[in-house]
Amino acid sequence: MREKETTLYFGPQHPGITGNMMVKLKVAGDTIVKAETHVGYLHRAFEKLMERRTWMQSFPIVCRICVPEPDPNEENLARAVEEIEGREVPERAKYIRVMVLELSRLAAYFLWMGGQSGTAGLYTVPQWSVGDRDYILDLFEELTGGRIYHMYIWAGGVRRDLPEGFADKVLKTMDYIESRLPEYDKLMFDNAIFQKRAQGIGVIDKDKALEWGVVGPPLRGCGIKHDVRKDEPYEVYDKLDFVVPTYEGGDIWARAMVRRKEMEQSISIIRQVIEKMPGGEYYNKVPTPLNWFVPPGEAYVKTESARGEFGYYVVSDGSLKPRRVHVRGPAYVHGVSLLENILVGANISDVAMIMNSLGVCPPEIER
Amino acid sequence: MYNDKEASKIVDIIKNFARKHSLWIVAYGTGCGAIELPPTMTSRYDAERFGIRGSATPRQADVLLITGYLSVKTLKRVIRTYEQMQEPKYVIGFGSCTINGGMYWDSYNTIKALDRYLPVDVYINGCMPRPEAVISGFIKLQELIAQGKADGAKRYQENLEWYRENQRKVIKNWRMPEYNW
Amino acid sequence: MNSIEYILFITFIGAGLTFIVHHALPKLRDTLAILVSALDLYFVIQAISEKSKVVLSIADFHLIWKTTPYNNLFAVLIAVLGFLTILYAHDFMSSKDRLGYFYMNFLFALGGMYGIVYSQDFISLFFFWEIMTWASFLLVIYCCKDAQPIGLKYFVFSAIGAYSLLIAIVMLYSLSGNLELTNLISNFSNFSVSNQLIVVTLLLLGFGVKSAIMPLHVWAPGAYFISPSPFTALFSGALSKMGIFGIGLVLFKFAAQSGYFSYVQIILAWIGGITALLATFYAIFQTDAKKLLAYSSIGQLGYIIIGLAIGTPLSIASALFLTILHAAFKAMLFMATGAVYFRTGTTDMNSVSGLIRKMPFSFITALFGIITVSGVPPLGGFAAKWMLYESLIQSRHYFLVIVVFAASTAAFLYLYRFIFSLFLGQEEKEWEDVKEAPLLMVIPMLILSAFVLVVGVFPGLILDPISQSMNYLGNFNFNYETSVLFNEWGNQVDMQTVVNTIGAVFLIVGLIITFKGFKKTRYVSTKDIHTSGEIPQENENLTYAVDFYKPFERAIAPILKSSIDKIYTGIANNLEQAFDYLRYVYTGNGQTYAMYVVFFLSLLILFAELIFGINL
Amino acid sequence: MDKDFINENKTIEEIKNTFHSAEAKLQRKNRIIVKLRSDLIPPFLSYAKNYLSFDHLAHFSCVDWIEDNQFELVYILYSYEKNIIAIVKTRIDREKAEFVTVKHLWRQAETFEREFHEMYGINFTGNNRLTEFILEDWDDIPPMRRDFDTMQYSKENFYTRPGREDAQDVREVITKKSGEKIPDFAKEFSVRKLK
Amino acid sequence: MEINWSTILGIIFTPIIAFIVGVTYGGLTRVITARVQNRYGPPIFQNLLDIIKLYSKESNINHGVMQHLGPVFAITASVTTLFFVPVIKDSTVFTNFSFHGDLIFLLYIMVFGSLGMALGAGQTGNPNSAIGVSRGLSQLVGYEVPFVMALVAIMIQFQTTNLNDLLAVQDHFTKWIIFQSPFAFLAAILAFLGMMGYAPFDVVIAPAEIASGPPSEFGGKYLGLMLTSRSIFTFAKLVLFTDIFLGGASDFITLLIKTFILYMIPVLTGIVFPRYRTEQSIRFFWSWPLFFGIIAILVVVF
Repeated sequence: MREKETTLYFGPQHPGITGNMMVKLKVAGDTIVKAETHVGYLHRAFEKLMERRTWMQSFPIVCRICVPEPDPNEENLARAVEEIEGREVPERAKYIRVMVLELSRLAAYFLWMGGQSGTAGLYTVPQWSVGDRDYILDLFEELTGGRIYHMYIWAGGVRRDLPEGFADKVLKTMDYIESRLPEYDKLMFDNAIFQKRAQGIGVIDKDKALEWGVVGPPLRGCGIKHDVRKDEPYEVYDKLDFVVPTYEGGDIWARAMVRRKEMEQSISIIRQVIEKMPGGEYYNKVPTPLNWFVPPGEAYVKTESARGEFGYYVVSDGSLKPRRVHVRGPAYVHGVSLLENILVGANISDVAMIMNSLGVCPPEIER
Repeated sequence: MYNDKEASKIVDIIKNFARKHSLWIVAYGTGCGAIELPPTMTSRYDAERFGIRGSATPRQADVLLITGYLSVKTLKRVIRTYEQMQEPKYVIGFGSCTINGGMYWDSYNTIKALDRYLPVDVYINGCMPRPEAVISGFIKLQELIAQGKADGAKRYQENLEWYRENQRKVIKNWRMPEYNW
Repeated sequence: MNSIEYILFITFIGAGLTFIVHHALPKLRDTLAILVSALDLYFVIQAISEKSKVVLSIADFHLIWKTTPYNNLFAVLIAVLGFLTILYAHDFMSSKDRLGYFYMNFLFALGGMYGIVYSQDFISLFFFWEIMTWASFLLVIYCCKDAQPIGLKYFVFSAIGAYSLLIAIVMLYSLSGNLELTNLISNFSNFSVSNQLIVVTLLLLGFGVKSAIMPLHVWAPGAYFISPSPFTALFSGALSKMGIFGIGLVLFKFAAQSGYFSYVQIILAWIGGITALLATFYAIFQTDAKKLLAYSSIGQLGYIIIGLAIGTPLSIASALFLTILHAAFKAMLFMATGAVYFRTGTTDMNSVSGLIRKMPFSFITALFGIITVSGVPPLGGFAAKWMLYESLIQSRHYFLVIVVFAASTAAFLYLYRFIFSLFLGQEEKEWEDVKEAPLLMVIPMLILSAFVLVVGVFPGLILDPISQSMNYLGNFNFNYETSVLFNEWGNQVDMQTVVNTIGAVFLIVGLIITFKGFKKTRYVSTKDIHTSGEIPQENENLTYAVDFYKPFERAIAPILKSSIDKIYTGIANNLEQAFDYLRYVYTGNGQTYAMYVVFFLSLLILFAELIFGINL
Repeated sequence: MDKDFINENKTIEEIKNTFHSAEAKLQRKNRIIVKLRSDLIPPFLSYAKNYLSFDHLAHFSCVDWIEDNQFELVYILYSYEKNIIAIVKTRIDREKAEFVTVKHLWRQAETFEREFHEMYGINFTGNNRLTEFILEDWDDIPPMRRDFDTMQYSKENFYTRPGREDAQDVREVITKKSGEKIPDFAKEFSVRKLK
Repeated sequence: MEINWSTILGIIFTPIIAFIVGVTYGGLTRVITARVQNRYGPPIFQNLLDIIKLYSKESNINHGVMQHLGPVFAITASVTTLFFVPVIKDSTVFTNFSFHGDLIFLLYIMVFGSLGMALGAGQTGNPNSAIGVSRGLSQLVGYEVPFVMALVAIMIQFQTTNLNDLLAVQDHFTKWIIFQSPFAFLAAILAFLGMMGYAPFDVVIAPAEIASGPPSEFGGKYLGLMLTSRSIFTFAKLVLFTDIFLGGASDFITLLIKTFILYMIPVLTGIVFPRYRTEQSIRFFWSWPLFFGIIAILVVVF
């Protein structure tokens, strides 16, 4: 028997989808009656593969879990290993890590900005913002050798020291990016039509946010001030001065504004880091990777990524290889159960925008 | 009177010139390599200079870009997408994982060699390839088109049996609509 | 005997005969009905050249039937449509029972209409009006039990119309002592202004009910929906035109003599405009094809009334042109819908889809129908719409033209919905075995399709009789050629050039696109569509049909919901309640009805005496 | 020292007072570990959510202890109010892997449970959505179980392009280098079964 | 209608010129958009290459006869529109049939193509196409109303419905209707934005929402024909607006300048605005443009 509602396949081959996933929509008119998230198109079995690889070999793997923003993954694994081992990290390495994390957050926000306005139909912003993001990628390239995947942060510190004159380049790039932000404001955030499209759509209220385990900018967009960097300061975030912006409303607009304000905070954090960065070693010696036994133990570590709290649960059984590395990205909740819930009653026009504003990133759902 | 053969040659030259300079990529980010497509398409590298642009559905597209590893689940959709495209159509394998599995060589869910399942015209290696590499891959494809060597679709048609056999071996539950030529 | 006598005689005798034949020789029944309608058609055409006149004197009253150009126009319309619908009914009704009842009432309705259009006095007009109403009422309740409340609604509204007609007739008689049309017309200017207004209002009310102008349209969607398709085609195409016939007569023969004519015009035109707009909006949100067409009918009659009310030569021409055209295209659409119903058993647009390859002729008919309704060139609808707009602009009805244009643009929505849902879209499994309708159903559809095409190219062919009947209605002259239309400012549209251009470009490009890469162009089923690479499951519905125009609904919600709709539904609800009370009154016993009628009549007479001081 | 962990210790006390069999200890700042019998998990979790204000299910993990023939389920709860993370652990039988759902407490648990059902073959009673989630048409044993050999599966099912033959098991290399001993359980799941 | 050499020349050359200009404008749009977006952009003739490539596609699929004929309907409408618009003022060759039709005819023939395309898209059975059509038709009702208001105001003001008469009125640039009847121009130009389908009114083909909507099943020669039609139609609409409001053009250079300026209005608007939702778009057309339309009519009446 034919169903009454029309089935619309939103993805995997769809210009509006973020990444490779599928939302099966049942629509009546252009209103969504039921949404079903289908993931697994990107499943590479990272967690299985890590059981077969040494601790050091796992670092290139974890960074591929989240493509737009790989550094929180490396940071998480590094800190988990350090916590289990009780390994100390030099102060300089901590500062460098914070700088890399904030740079990657900025890069991710630029990409998000492109996606958010691209799905709204404003195609000039993606062109600008992805272009501007490349300046940050250039910094990464100089620092780590890779544009996208850095494999830079590892247990015991970072892979290499800052190149000569790098700090100046970072500052210059920050100046440039800061000078660009007002233009984005004019084009996107102050744009009347964008506001019309974004306000009152995809609303998550406070209770719902807590009930469904929302994290990151969507949580702060409901007015709940929660940020891992403040709650449980890792690295040197407790020594830095920044605020956690929150907005009321819980709609796409609030989430967009939270991100927009966080971009300013990130720039300021990066400046502070460069200013305060001490000298000294950039890493503590670790054993030969091929002979690196991590004592038995477990650790749950979390990092604030651009999309929210990124948690790793790492178990070691004392052998060469991890017993279990379980990754919980923010999209794990946002992309499956929450998305299915808030899409009901939404308009077809807004599906892509809602997905984008929640920061749904399929590779971290299925890994 | 002009020679018919000559005329068809001129038509071929025009056709190939147009095909070469107008490559529409179907919007399908199959793997993590899709993250380098926005920089390629946007202001820094601006692939539109070469007539490369995205298209929403496979019916309108010329190029299927396999951006990285293919899980079995995706492979099924990719085959479907590829078969819905109109000839002439080209496949570009993007990243090491399409060539030999890359770092997922021992994963139970990803295929290791794309050209067993789809006719690949150009491979771009790297993990992941930089935008420059992507563009150079496209230029290579353009050269092949100009020479008339980008005949992936034809190979697929001729060796359909072989491709099907490989595809069926991987995709356990083959519930695909049959491809009528 | 002259032609008119033949027509009336044959039709009514034929009606009775079919009923008898149905019980004696069921096979002959359809043939007889077709024969009767064919003879009617012959004699109607005969009557045009014959200029026949029939006078029947009963006591003091003279019942007169006569041919005038205006009458002939409508008579031909009825005859052609009657013939085609009966032809269509042969196969359509073949599986139904109580066919004797059906054909008898069908022919009675036809006969009633002939009587109305030829009548030259109000007695016979009212008499045949009632025959027509009763016959159509019986056909409305023909199908099933569900039809009874709808039939009741129709009956009540018809009764309102009939009573207001009756009061007007009584008033006219008391004022002039005569009921012959020619006499009344010449005497009308002697009446007092208030009497003139009352008479005109009552007459317009009476005729307006049949042509379903808002707010008297309540009966129409249900009645059109529930009546069997062949009759629906006649109902909407010809029967509702009796109202237009009357309104035309009243406006130009009576009201035009009154000093308040311009006010009547304005009010009527705006009623027509609002009817057109609202009916269109309601049609957009229907889910049943027949209901959609019913609302569409109401809307189209709105245009006709605007055309009549404006009263410039071009507008009257457009109204009469649209009258004829509406008969054709609405019959086409109802017939196509009927063909779909005949094969699938439903007209629900949410469930039927993708019939184009199974029912190509019905599709072509529907396509021609919607192109004509929408007024897109090169089919006939364009000429009608063009004349209407030009006349509206030139008579300086600026805002009315906007309303009309908005309605006519919004009509695209429901027209597309209609053809998309039934014929285009996914070819679903449920309708795999559907075949094209039988030949006898297809032929009338194709004849009408050819007609709208020809009229589109040569509107002048129809404008000839129209201009004659307009000369009968008053001194209306306008400029036209066989294929060229002119407005009052002298601007023209040359339909022949238009059609040549469209045809040539269409043909050339069509051939090129067909033969370019002909071998490598292949047909794929509608299941092989872009579904984002996924393979749809069996039970998943890929047809987009439910709430088709949700965004539009949301956009006009503030307009529709906040103001008119609320009041309107309020009234409608109250009316429904009123009908519930009425149900107690209408017990179903014939004698009680008769008693009611007598009671009501005496009340009316009392009323007339007391209020208007009319001495009967 | 104790002053720093005042919140944590208080919570541990509360837990111990309510659930006497619970093994609760402090891991580090902001972290407490609670070990429980599997049948006490549902009441404990609802207690933790309703009375100890652990509003947020930050993580839900599963570890395959094949040596003990057990699965370890790890609920990681976070309290916005107290800023404490509680790692709640329990073990269930590996052969008859079944547990109860907690999706009525935290809506996102449904997704985790769907994943574990698919990846470990654990059946969560009460969760009616244990359908295909990540894999499609999977016919082998659940892949995240430690006895599933991904290398072998990959070799059997996928064509491998020549050129990877010299890929070596790291452990083999290390054993050669340092003469270190390999635990028995590890041998079993090595690339090439070491004798 | 008399057939003579100038008519035949007009019939042959007008569509060709329209196609070339339309395609070039399309390419130019892409270049200008690219420059705004900090890019170099494709060559100017990129759209032509795209169209040739689409025609040269070897395999084509259709879902039935209406999908086959849909683009033909579209191109018929564009070419017919073009033929009934005087391209060059007072030219014997390029006035074509403009004396045989008037503004109301043009209004209707312009819809003909959309209707044909809608039927073609409907035949494919793709739900995205149907959604696109439903959006497009809804929006059509939105922008046609202010557009008609503007036209009605002009028709009443100048007592004609024929374009040639309107051209004759605007014999000096101070008499251009844009100056004589500015409110009508405002209403019409806002409707024009919707007609051209650039952002914020590109709800019909919104790729991120409904995967390019009605054309989503069209590929190869069908898509090529659609793009050809769009190029011609763009030019026809531009010429129509130039004739109505900007006094037409008596030579090609003027025509190109005027049409290009007109064309840049929707293009540049499109670069800096995101897309409206369908109902927002309709409501927009029924707010300011409708208001301007009413003012325009009231100005004429009083």
